[in-house]
Amino acid sequence: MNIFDRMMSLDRRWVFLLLVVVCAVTYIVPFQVPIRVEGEVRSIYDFIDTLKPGEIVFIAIDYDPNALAELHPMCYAVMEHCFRKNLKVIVTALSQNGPGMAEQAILNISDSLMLDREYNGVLYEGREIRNGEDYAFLGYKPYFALVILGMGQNFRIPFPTDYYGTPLDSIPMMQGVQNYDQVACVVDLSAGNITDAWISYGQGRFYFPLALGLTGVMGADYYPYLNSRQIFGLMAGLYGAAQYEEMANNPGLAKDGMRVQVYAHLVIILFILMGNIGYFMGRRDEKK
Amino acid sequence: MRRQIPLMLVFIFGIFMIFQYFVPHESSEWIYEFLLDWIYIIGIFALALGIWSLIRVSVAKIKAHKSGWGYPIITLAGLFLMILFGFTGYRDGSWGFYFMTAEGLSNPMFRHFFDYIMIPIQSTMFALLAFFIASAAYRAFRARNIMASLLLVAALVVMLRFNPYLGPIGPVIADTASWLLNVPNLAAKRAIIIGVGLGMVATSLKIILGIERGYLGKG
Amino acid sequence: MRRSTIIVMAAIFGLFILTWILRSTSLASVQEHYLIGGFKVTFSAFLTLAILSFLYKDNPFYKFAEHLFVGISAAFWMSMGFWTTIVGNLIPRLSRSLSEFFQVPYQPGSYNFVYFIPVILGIMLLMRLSSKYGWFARWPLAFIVGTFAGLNFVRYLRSDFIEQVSATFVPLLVNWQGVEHFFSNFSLSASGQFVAIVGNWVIFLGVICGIIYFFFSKEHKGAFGTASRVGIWILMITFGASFGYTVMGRISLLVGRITFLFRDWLGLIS
Amino acid sequence: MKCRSLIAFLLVLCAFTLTGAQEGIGPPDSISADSTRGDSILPPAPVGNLKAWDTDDDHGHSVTLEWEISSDDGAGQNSVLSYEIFRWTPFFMDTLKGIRNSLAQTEAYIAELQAFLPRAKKRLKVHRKGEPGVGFADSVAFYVDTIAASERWLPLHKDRLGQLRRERAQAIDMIPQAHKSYPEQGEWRKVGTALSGQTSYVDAGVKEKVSGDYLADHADYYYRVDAVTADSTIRTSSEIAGPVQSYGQFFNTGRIPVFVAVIVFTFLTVFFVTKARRGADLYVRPLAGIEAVDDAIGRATEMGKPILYVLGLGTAADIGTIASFTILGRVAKRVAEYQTKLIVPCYDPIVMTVAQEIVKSAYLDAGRPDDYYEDIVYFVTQSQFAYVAAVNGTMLRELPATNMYMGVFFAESLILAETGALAGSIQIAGTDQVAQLPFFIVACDYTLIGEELYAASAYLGREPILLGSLKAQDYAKAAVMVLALLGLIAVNLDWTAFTDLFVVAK
Repeated sequence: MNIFDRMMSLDRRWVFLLLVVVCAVTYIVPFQVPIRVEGEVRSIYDFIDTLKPGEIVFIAIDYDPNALAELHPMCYAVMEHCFRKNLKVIVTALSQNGPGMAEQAILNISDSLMLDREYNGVLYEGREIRNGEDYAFLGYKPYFALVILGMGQNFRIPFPTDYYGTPLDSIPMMQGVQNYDQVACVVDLSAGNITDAWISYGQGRFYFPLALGLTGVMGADYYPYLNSRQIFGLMAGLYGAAQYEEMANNPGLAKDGMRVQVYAHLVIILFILMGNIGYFMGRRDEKK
Repeated sequence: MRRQIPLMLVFIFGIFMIFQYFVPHESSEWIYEFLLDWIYIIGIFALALGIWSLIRVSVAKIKAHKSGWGYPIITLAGLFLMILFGFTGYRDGSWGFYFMTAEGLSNPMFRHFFDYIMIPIQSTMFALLAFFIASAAYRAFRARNIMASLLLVAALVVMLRFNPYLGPIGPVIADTASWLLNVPNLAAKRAIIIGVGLGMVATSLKIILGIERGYLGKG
Repeated sequence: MRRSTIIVMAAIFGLFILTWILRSTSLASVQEHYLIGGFKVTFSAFLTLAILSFLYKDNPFYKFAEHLFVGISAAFWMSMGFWTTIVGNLIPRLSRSLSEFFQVPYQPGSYNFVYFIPVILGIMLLMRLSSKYGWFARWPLAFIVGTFAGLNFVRYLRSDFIEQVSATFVPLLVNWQGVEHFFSNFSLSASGQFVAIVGNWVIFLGVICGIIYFFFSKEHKGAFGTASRVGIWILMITFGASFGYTVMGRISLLVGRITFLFRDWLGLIS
Repeated sequence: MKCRSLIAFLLVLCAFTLTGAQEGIGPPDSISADSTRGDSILPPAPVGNLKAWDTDDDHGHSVTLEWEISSDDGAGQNSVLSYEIFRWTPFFMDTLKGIRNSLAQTEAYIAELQAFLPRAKKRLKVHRKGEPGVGFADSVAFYVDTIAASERWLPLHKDRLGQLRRERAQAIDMIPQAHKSYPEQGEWRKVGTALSGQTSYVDAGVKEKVSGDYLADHADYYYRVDAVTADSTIRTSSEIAGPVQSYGQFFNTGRIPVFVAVIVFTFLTVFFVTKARRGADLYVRPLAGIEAVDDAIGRATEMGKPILYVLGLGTAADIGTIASFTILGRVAKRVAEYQTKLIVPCYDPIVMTVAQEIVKSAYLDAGRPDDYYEDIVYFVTQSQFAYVAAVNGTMLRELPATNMYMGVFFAESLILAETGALAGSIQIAGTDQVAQLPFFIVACDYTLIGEELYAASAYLGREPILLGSLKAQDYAKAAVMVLALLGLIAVNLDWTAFTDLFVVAK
């Protein structure tokens, strides 16, 4: 049995062993893989990165805990980016089971903002993120389409008070903030049909810049809106989130996941190539 | 008599269900809902047959005393324990023939067996797919002929779609992969679905008309 | 039993006890019943590893997990079926006293008598166990098969036939604004007009060639044979692409199990 | 003691409901001014041309409304945010609601009493057995009293329940009559909201009479649509549409395309089957997967190893499983003739029953009824991965010469096929599940793709009748191609009359 035959007929247990070792090691050891960033994610990052301190970004956390694995990384990456750039954030959670999860996410991000961090060569000092000054969490209201329409007139129509019961007029950062006109852009993170409402009732009527964060399977359906410029950016699935983390130089959950994926895929590809090299070389030897 | 009545039943209910589809009236909906309810109920009776079969096969293996005859004992033990947990429960201060209470399952052991035995085994069985998808790819993706090569190349392109180490061809691969997943994929799946649809329709019709009767035990 | 087997068994048993104790001690500050809690996690981990050991080869641990799982799951579905369908659906419509016994609300109605029919059909099914009257079992089977044949006949005619055919009606010249416009704005970018046009041509021709591949009563020769070959090529490309696409989800499942083993059981990562 | 106060509370509640207390009629939905708005909005223009009619092609209990949008919606002042739909509702509906509420309450009390009685009796037994001590006589006496009281109340409640049910039935019958009093003894109530830009609304009730959302057929309904601005007090009502009645239809005209397809398809099948029966010669192209079946059985016989036949996770209602039954029949017959061992583990108990019947008759047909035993076909479990675990074990322990996977499969397809390959078996698969085909194609030696699974039964039997229906399927496929081509031309020439023919109502 020469080496080529062996390459072709390797015991599959070696495949299993290498795969499980690679998955476990890449999962446990926190090293970084580079992520290739595509245009539709880059444009979201660039848009937020070039905003001036004090401008407002509207982040709509419109997913349930069951889509958390794919969409939470996006939420963390975008919101931390906003806070580090001293932008203000308005957050809504228009999915019924979402508000508690969204609040927890805001608190977690606030905690990590307490630390000094260096991103892309710039040192950002840790600071305390204050409710009402750095962000306003409006919470949940039913009939999302009506809420999106109502906010086009005034945020105070669907949300007279924020999630904690404070009237919007008493919130410092909401002073003079009437509707989408005072917002730099809207980032909608969603796993369902709320996205369609943001496009048709929100962007379609009030013409604010809109970016989407979606689950992997939904991604392909929304590329046409990118072409028609109804949305200025799109992140889909874990890979989309990993691209944002890459741009922000802030590796998180998505890049952890992608690290395992990239290497697990490489292991499988390696074995496929090995089998084929063995096959072709073996055939050439036979012809001789 | 033994074959004619079943064939007649198939014909009558089959034709009824076809007409039912075109009649939106309430009465037609009621009958439709009744029929579906019936099928669920019959299914539970069948499950009793299934459990009987499982017990009989296990007992036969134990009796035969061939190698591994001990394992069916574990099956039977698991079966009877779980049936016991499933049919008895604690509610309002006493044990009885209960299942659910307002707070959930009335027997905590039923829940524990589900959470700590069924769930880990089930998810690990599912996770075996990660290994098998790798070994199947290694074993079967050989460029033996045109068809196998197409299969291999398409799979490789899609698997490389987010690989960061490809340099300038990376974006090309990513675009090709998303094109493959959106365009030829759609065409092929649609062709298969139309074929499957026609096959299903034809088979259903053959069943209703009594042409296909393999399921009654005769070809 | 061979000596080596006994040693392996003993080692695994020892490890089980060891991890149980370790897990329990780490739970002691968090839970009241930490010994039980530790056992539950350790037993789950044992079962997880038992199933994974199948990848090496069939072995007593896999056999144990397999047989246990079969027994428990069969009983699980039987209990669920009994309580949800028989108690939840049938008994409230059949008998007041049985409803009271199972403490479900009795639902009187003028059509409740029809619910005796599935009971009769179910009993006919059980007659299979008798060699003499086993043929009665065909009646309920015929009822089920007939009902679903009718249901599927119209359902698939609509969803898999009419709707799929009409979905194939695609414009072959997407956003056509004349030859001049086409060439002056020509680009190979993924979102360009040219790629969209090619895409629609591939979809249409792909569907036609795919359908030709499935012709049974015509010889696949000449132009027909070529089309059929193109059809199977497109099928193969699709199968390859779908296979490659699925890998990501399957790896995630494995990562889920690794997380369980390393975090929930061994507590090595947080 | 806690228990005692609960019982006393319960009894008081029982007495209260028996007196026939009815829920009061609440005030109509009040409209509150939005104080946070500073700037004033002018009342918008009303919607125009409001029309209402019975919803087409349905089971009744539904009315469709259509209007033209307000001139201040998307234009003009651009102040309209939503439209609110109002239906005129007689006060009688509140009476009905009251009956429904009392009924629900009574049902709850009866259930509670019924649960309480056996518990209290058990307690009483315990107390009687218990040590006589402080308060012993008290608690026994208390339980005796409450049990006696509950037993007295229970039949009264049950009578009341029956009476309420009769009242409810009568009230439901009176709904059409009550609507005749329009515009007296009733008021406008909101039934729904449509967003700005929308021009229609379906007021769909349910057909269950006991439900609060029940919308009676053959009653005269009147509707009105308000154009509502950001300040919900600033609104303009439309003209009134009505009376309109809802009722069920006996033919769904939206499904005519399916009806035509049913007729054409049935005709094609009957035509070719009759032709085949008369003995016309029909060609069918070879299918590698089918030809492999015979070889595989021969191979198993030579090797003296069994054949494993997996029917998949489908139920007897799945056509894929039914096609698999027919193939199983042919395979079992050959297996019986060659005297090879057959193993059929099943996932669904009904499928198991059918498969047993099939294999039994196949052995009978092959002239070997004595070789048949019941446990050739056996049930494993109705849990996907437990079934897979067991079949995997069987494959590695019995080492079958051939594995056949025919029917409906899900994620387990690859686990089975890879384990089978490990055991060194020849594998033939066939499924109609598009998502699983890639895995079978990759891991098995032969795969029947989609429709080929259905064709397989005709191929294996070579019966002219079944082959005739294959011919019908081919003609249907030719028709698909012609229609697809016509549709393509129609779309490219904007000939919508043709493409509209394919629109089917849900």
